[in-house]
Amino acid sequence: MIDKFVRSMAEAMNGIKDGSTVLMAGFGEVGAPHALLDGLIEQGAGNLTIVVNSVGRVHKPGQPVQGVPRLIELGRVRKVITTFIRAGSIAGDAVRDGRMEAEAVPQGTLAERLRAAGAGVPAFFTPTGAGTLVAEGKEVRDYDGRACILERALHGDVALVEAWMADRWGNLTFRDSSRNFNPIMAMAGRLTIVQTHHVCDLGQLPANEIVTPGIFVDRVLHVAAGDPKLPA
Amino acid sequence: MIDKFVRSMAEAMNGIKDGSTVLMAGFGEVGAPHALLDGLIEQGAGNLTIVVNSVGRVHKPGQPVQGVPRLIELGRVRKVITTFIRAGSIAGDAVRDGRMEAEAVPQGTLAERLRAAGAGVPAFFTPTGAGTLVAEGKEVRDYDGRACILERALHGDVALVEAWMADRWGNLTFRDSSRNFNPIMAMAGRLTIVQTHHVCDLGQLPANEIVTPGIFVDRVLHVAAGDPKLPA
Amino acid sequence: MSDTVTPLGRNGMAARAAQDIPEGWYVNLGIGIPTLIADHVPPDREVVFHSENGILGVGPAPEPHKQNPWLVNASTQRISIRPGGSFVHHADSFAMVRGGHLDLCVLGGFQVAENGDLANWAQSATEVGKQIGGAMDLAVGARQVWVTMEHTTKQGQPRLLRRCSYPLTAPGCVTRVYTNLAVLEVTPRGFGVLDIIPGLAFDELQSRTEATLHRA
Amino acid sequence: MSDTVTPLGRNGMAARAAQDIPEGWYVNLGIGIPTLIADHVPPDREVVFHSENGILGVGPAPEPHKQNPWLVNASTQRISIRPGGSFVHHADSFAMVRGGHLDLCVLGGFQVAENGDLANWAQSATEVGKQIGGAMDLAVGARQVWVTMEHTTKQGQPRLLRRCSYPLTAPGCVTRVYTNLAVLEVTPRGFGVLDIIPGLAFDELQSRTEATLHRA
Repeated sequence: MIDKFVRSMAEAMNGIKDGSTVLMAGFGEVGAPHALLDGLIEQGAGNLTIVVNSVGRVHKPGQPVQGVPRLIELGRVRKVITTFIRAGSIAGDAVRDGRMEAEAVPQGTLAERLRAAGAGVPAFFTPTGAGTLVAEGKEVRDYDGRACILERALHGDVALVEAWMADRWGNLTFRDSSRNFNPIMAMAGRLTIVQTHHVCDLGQLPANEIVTPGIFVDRVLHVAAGDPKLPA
Repeated sequence: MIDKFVRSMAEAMNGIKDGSTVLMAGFGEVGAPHALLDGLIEQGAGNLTIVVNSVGRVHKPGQPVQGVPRLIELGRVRKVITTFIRAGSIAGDAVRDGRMEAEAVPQGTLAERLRAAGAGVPAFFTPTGAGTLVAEGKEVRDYDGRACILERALHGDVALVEAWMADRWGNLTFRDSSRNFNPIMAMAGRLTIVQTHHVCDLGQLPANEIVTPGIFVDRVLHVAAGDPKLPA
Repeated sequence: MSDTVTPLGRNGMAARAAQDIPEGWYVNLGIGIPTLIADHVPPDREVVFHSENGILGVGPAPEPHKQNPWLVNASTQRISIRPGGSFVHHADSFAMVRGGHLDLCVLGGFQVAENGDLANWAQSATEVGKQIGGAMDLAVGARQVWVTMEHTTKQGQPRLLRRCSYPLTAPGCVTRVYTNLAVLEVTPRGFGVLDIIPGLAFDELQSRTEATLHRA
Repeated sequence: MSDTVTPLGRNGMAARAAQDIPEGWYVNLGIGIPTLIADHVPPDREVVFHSENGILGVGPAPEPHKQNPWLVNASTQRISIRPGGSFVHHADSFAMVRGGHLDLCVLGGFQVAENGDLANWAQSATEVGKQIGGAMDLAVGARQVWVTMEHTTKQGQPRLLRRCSYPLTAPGCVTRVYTNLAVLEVTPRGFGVLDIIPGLAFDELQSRTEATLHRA
């Protein structure tokens, strides 16, 4: 019987190696697999490359440092690939002080690179970023009279994903705007680990409503995480 | 008020020009917008390039010739782009006799080229077809030790699509395996025309279950077409 | 500026831009002033708002007791979704943007040049802060790109320039600019002034602009 | 061939291949003999079958009164879908194939060469018929590519060759071949014989094969 559910966070995190590229889904707090990221912090892998939409928030004194900023603070992140990094944030300070690399990418290019990894497209041309700093070092070619740059697929050794419902085959649905990066990071991860709010029997999710088919999922952990919080 | 419903086939077909590239969805009989194709036959545009998964069926004497083979028989098709063409079929005979061009493409490359057109990717690399006749005349480049060929986006001037349900914004759902090429051809068409089995009020289709958002749709015609037939 | 002239506020700029959005358009609104535009489109004019994080059919901010923590816009503000709205994932969301399906995006700006170049994500190539988000995709992908911004910086430096000095978001993408003083379109011969706030003379507008203006 | 030797039939080949598919694999079955494989996987062994037209979790052919005209496989035969099955569009379906997510595809073949080259879509470069379908994508994308076919043509010509003479589906893709006489794996030194039908000697198998065989 196929059963992708794991019983513990340790089992979910098992085998993640130093030097891994980790895809971290979510947009702000919504759809972000915070429990899995806490698990990764606990698990101990370092020298990581983290792919995440934003490391933009500036930390407010007195508040606990969590999530990707916490991983950065612990010195476990070699590089972030992100669309939004702000000076004065924990990530920004790490970059300023030379403790971490940052690759800033357009959000649509980030999404397309992830989808390309999942879909077996090693590289593609796009007009986004042509004629800007993003184009530096990239091949440029005109299509339909428009400059385009060549972008590479972005694979994850690990993808951390948050679902609303999941079954034992790893089929997933997402609640409202929490879908965001989750389905494409699930596709792009060589080891895709899911935290799900709810567990379904096989067959309970209608075939027409499954958003991420189980073929893209390796491990599922049941975490009743509650509603996303408002940004602090 | 946004209302993409048209009241007649003539209105649905209005403005389709000679020389157009027409995307025809469906896989076998399932999800194929037969009524719209009949409308196109009636409308009269010629010198067409038809993009369709298969023109493989060999016509049985005594049976009416319909669909793309009928359009070919009428001399209205300059070229087909397809994954499956068979010697002895109406399409095959037209190619043999030099009355029509055929471009044979791998099915996944066809799907990806359509999706690329819809997603603003002008060209992409793929290992599919490398080292085969499909690679002829195409740029080859190695990625991860594997030969890949450069494929171009495939836009339609017109896309013909079949939906199960539609609302006045052009939001669509599909029944079971009739989804196939419909969503990606809707994205790739500059003028996307839909025949739908059922009409919904706006808001009746749950936001999480809409497969093709209305932004990809221009015109919708209500056609209660009945179940797909078994192949003759 | 003459004492009698009142530059538009943030909502004034948003309202002025909203006025020009026709029914039926698919529109993405950037962070800041652009986000305010939705509230100024009359409810009986159907405009479909897109949000990068996978929403088509964004509705107004809900009342506090109706907030849905699972539903935020690209500024991570809690919003609502209209009947007919839909959710997609990030790649499909940007397929709408990059595939040329949006009629319009409205972005904030640091600088706009008379050739349509936009700079809105960083003030120098070397600074740590790189706030690209979806702006590069939107600037390249939408059929029309409008920018809303103050006509000058707080220090009175012009933002409508011959050439941008900040790193570009995209070259030659801007079609129209809505400032607190004027509405300008980008034409092959530079900025054309479409509208100007009451009481402000063309020459006064020019004096606050580096690029040469012409009457549209 | 000795009189006592009975080559496998179509279902025999399908059953032999089915025997080697482990639980939990994601598998695409091509048109023809491969399609028969699903019926030979024991019901208690969960294998998830993929169909190019956007189905994951293909189930057996339904009884006549339960047929669903909206549900066909890649051979356009009416099928069923298992609990846990899902529908996607064609690009997402081939993302599963091309993105390397399938553990296995089983294809029909005209010819297989000892270097793993497969020819299964046309007999010459110039003929009108070009029946590519999804085979090129599957041959390149799946982690394992198995081919089921008769060991020789009806005229007795070998199909297991040093080099294919027909146009290729993909170079170097085949990992294993199931024929009516044997099971062979493709190795760096050519075809290794894994299994041979009872009563057929290695040399007899070699005599029906152009490529040099070795014992695996």
